[in-house]
Amino acid sequence: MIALEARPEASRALALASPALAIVLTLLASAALIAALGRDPLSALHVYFVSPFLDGYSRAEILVKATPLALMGAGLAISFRANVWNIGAAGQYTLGALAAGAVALAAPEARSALWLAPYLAAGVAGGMLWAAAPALLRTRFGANEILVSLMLTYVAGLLLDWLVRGPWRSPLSFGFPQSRDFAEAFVLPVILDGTRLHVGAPAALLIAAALALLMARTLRGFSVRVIGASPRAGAFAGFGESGTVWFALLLSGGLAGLAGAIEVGAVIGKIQPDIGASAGFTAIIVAFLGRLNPLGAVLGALVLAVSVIGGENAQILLKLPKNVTGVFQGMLLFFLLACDVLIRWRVVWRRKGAA
Amino acid sequence: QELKVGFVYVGPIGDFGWTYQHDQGRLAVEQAFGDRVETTYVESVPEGADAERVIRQLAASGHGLIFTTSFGYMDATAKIAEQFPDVKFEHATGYKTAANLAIYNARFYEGRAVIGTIAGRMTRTNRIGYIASFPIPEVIMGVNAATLAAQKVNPDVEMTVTWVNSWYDPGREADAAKALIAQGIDVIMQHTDSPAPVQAAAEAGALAFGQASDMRRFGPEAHMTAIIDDWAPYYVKRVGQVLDGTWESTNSWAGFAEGEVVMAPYWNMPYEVAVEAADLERAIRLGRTHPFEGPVVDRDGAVQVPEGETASDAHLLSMGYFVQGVVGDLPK
Amino acid sequence: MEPFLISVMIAATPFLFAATGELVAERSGVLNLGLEGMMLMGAVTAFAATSATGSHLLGALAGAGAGVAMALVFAVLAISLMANQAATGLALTIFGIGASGLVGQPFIGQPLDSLAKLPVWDATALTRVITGHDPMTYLALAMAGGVAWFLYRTRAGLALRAVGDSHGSAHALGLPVTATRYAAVLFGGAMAGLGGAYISIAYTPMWGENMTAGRGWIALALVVFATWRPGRLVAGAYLFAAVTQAQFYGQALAIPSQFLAMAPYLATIAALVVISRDKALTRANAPACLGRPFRPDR
Amino acid sequence: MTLESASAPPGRTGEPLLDVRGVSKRFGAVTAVDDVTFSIRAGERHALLGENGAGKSTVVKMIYGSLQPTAGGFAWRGEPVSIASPAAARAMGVGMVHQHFSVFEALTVAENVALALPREPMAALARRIREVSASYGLAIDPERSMHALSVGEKQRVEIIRCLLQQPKLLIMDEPTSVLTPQEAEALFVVLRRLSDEGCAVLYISHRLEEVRALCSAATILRRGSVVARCDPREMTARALAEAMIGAGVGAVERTPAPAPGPVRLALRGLTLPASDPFGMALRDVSLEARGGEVLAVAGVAGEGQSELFAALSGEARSAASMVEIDGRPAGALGPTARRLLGAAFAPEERNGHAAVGEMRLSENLALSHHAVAGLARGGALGRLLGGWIDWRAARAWSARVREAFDVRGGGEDPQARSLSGGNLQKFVIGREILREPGVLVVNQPTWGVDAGAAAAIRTALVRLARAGAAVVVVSQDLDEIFEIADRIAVMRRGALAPAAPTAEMTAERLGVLMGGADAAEAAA
Ligand SMILES: Nc1ncnc2c1ncn2[C@@H]1O[C@H](COP(=O)(O)OP(=O)(O)OP(=O)(O)O)[C@@H](O)[C@H]1O
Ligand SMILES: Nc1ncnc2c1ncn2[C@@H]1O[C@H](COP(=O)(O)OP(=O)(O)OP(=O)(O)O)[C@@H](O)[C@H]1O
Ligand SMILES: [Mg+2]
Ligand SMILES: [Mg+2]
Repeated sequence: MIALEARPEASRALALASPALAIVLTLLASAALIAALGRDPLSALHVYFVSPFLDGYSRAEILVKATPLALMGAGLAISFRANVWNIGAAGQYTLGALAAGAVALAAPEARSALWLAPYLAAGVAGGMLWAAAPALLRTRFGANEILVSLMLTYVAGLLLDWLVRGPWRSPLSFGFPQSRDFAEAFVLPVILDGTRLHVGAPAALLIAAALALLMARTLRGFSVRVIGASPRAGAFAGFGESGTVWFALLLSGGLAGLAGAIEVGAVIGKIQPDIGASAGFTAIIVAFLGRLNPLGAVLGALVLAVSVIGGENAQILLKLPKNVTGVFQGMLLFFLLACDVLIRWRVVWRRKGAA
Repeated sequence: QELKVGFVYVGPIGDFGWTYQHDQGRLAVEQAFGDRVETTYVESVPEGADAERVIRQLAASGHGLIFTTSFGYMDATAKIAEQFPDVKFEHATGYKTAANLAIYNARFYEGRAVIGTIAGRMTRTNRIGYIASFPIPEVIMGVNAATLAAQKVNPDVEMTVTWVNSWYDPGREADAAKALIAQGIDVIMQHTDSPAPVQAAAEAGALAFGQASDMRRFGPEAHMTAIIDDWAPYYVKRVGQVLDGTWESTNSWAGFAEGEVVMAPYWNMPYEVAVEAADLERAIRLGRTHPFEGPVVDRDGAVQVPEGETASDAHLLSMGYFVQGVVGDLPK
Repeated sequence: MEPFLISVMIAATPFLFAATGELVAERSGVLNLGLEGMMLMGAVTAFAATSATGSHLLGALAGAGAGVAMALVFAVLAISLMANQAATGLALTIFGIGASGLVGQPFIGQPLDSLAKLPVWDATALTRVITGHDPMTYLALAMAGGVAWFLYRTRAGLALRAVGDSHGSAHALGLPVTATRYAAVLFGGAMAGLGGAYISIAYTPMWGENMTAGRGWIALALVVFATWRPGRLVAGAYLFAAVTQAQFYGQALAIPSQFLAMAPYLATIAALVVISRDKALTRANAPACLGRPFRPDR
Repeated sequence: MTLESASAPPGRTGEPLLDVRGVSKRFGAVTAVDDVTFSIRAGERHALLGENGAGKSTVVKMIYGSLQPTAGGFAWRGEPVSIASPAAARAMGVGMVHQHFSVFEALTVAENVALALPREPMAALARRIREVSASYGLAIDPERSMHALSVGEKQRVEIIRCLLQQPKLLIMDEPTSVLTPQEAEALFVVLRRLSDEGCAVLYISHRLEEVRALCSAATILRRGSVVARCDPREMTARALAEAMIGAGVGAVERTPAPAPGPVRLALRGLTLPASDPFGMALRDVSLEARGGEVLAVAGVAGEGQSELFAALSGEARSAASMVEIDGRPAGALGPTARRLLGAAFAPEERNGHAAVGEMRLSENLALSHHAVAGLARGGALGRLLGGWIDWRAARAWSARVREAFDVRGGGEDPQARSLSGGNLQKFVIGREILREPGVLVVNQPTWGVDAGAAAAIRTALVRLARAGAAVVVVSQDLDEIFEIADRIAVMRRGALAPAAPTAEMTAERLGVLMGGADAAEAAA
């Protein structure tokens, strides 16, 4: 029978290989699913994974789609590393977009690109503010941050809804729920003509790289890793757990807020009821796909972006229902989690009885 | 040469409401044109950043006609229409047009006037309940149309609006219906997608109207009629025009007259009420009357449409007030 | 007041089912964040089975079975393969939303008879509120009571609490840690399935994608709110249902509806804070091994 | 010294009860137990000895059915048996008190006992618990919550749990490491009485004097194999230790205490509420540790030592004046600031407190050295990020610790969890000593560590003190305390009795102070 045997040390090679194995297994399983739905699995996989790369616009779109996911996924990776379960990135994203939006709406005449600084700062601050609530309630009262951050996501959504249907509704929108268009100054510059690829994409990569460096090389990153592995050892080392909780939540919340600000600034250009906040949930997968490493999260975001665009293409080209993509993402995460067992455990074949 | 027709949906085709009805229209296109068309849909497309990519992808993959079926797609549709001048676009419920971008909507308020009339006749408590999704002109216009019509046949009637802040959440819709009924309301109408309010009304012994499709099967003893969104005539017409080269950018706001808004069969009401409803339906269809004939006075007492005039389309499309007799919060 | 209380009883039922199951799983030391996914699969399966067989009983059983199947996936990953429980639960939810939508396609727009109600005992206001509901409403209450009895009055319940308190000790004593956790998680799946089934065959008898609309998350919050005690769980479920229902009775007030709709979430946070402040209460009841994987050496 | 040959076990009485026949156990690549054979007779008190990681716990876990042997097997009263689970072992008549207690903090005493027994009404069980506890002198109230009990009481619960099963063989894995001498004596009375009643006892301990007093036979393991069998009564503790280690055991080098130096660590009326609802509050604790001396804080586990350690290390804060390091108020400072004042700390629990199992030794070095060894440099990022860590320097430091303290195992820079307990302990203590701190506070420096490693650690502690540091050793091990302490203070119920010179202390007096009035009565 198959049994698991502990490795004396976690395998570094498999830590890298396990996501790849998970992707391969997901491919096989989704091919089976697609065959079960009566479609040709090979062409489906082609549509899912190759078609998004076939033209420049689509390639740019992968990066556009991946940008907020990578920003949020990198932040969440660090938060989860610290054993701080921020499930509410969607709410923090929304607040970031709202805070940045407040700046943009307050300056309808803004011309100068300098305006981007307060705009983005407000986004970060908005996300941090929303993440500060679970941080405060956990450090002060021990309230579970999973539930608090999640509940606040609903609250953020309703707040957005109220603003965009009430105080912020544009007088020009015929009563429809959307704010005025942001002034030109708040629209992030496009870096590739003919596409929507904006400066947010390279910025996200830089931020993720900086965060990876932070985790590996700075005392702050080290303290996050220690506290995540053992809060008591962290206390012994002199790293306050509360400080880490605050750091993790403010960092992940701030990045989510930044993602929200960038997204409404770069690709939406106004506040409307749907600003893409659900990416905050997808970013959780992204963080795990990236093995809770900020740079890994960038890769994870790319994989997810490809799967989303591939999923749209599959609807267009193959008429596969959208839910197939959800099933696909769920399976990807299942396989990823299952493969992680290989990092610390070795699969061995044992004869019965000698167990 | 077969024509590829694309549809962009805001919800899942399984919402049994808005998106479901658009998809019924799409199926009608397939039915009508067979091999001459191929239809594609992309469902649950968020109105944020994704819409533009999906619409563009449809345009780039050889679709000659693309219907984008939610207000939030307006800017994206306009932008892609500019980039693909040879592709024809149709945007539902918006207001931006171009040579290759038409807009279309349905005059659901005509149906609301009919059910308002029925509700005014049928209520014994003189209190009607309205389960509303979001405060947008479309919904506000519906509330007002129903209230004005009800008051015409029953001046004492009061309309209570409950917001559920969702187009689709069966549990909340049912809860809202029950709460309304508990407050002494005996006729329920809804501007949300699920049949849950009809079910709830049936269970509580109240009366109700369906939304978007005939929902009689969800509460045969409560369901009086429904305002059916029937996009099929419009879609079939427009696809036909593309096929024979006569398509032009238009602004279509069709109602009873074009068969885009249809009343489901009348049940659970006296014959005279059904006749009155059918008469109103016919009168509206023939243009003999209009649900928003003046005087229309809002809750603050301001005259919004003077005596002897009829509300303009522009007025309707930006309606942001409740008429007198409506109870419930309305964001300013 | 009466109709309000009646609707509270009904609205609390799906929470009761799902949260009671989750309570048992968490008491054994396993945190399953996949309630929403399990509820949706339960809902769609129950709807399909009821409309195929005409029997609500079979439908509810099928819903429970679907919940068990989902929980089994979770258990294999989180218990046998020691995967991170929070992540596995989230994956289960994502998967459940997609899979239920896929499976439910043919059932959209189909009506279903509601689960029949029992007769009302029209003696007092109280009897009118608490009688006259469908059998599942009472089943949910009975399950909560049964779980209380099981946990505190039976040996197996004692063993389950022991496993959640210290899996190492339990293993050393020869208690079957893995089997206990599997059983608890599968029970949690069955209950979540029933909670979903209640929504699709009794509460609003129909199927629509994502129709549980976040109720699984609330159920999770209720377990913490109840500090893992079944009695408090029942109270919490009714309290939460009351806050949710109250917003529909409070709309005559001139408060934006969005703020009314926020109330249940803010109330949940407030309740969590109040509960968490009392460390002794949490510490005495929270399963010490919650979320920690266990693998026995053999 | 007389090591008997394997075939001729000395002086045994009673029927053969359990034969361990060529049992081996592998964990992956590690062979923890290699072809071990020995047998136990009814009524015999049999010791299983060996240094850390020799395989003792692994052997008894296999006898108790919680581990399965890779090869070999057992015979019970001459019949071959396979022991599939602890339940099977219990059914056969084997009871076990674990090295790490197998208790459930959230349950009551009666519930804890019930879980090991066949189904039985709680009321009847509570009655039986009272009977057994009365007849063996193991006072315990079945209704009490486990978390409210002291460590000694928890062990009583484990023993009662075994006794209620009327075992034929009782296994005790390091039972006395947590007991006062009086409690240990009381335990020996129980064990002697049990063996008189015909129950065999398999006894594991690192305290060899204890073994000599109690056991009539011993099996000695080294690296998983049996290396000797003997009658411990006929041997000196030193000879036993040498048999275990296979070489001469260095005694603790102890130079006489110099003239008292300046006060380097002082506690002044330290009062702290319990941070954990189940913890112990500190009440008006005062203490002065001077340069050059080793000051021991004795006490039974759970009397506030962990809280005291936390208050000293800065993991728990108090009013600034309550803790002084080299004359400077430090009560309000965190661990890092206290380290910068020259203090160092080594907690009791190596896994998850003193070290992080998943991290490499160099990273574990940085745990307590990030601020004091020049590992973290300021740089532009400033305080927010705490500076850059110089991992190369950390690896070099860690290599020096490993060399100086003979930390064996693993490769270049292994993960902490791949080290054996004793080796990790040497690393954890060595890490602090090598820094040459002015003040060192260690909690249970040699808990569960074998004689060889313990001697090395104790010697290093004394040496550090003699070099001018104030060394505070929190310990439950009286042998250790008498071996290295210059002065002893006793902790009980969160309060600290004034320190007295070691010369003025006897084990009995210490035991009375540790156990309070009840222990005094028991001893009387
Ligand atoms: N579960 C396990 N996985 C891998 N190795 C193990 C495991 N348990 C024990 N070992 C190894 O087996 C050896 C024997 O361990 P065991 O716990 O039996 O020693 P011991 O003699 O009881 O030591 P101590 O005196 O420290 O209690 C150790 O070297 C240890 O590394
Ligand atoms: N589950 C396990 N997986 C891998 N290695 C293990 C495991 N359990 C024990 N070990 C190894 O066995 C060594 C000793 O195990 P054991 O639990 O007996 O520690 P110990 O020496 O008794 O220390 P402690 O007193 O802290 O328990 C550990 O340091 C570790 O290397
Ligand atoms: Mg041991
Ligand atoms: Mg040990």
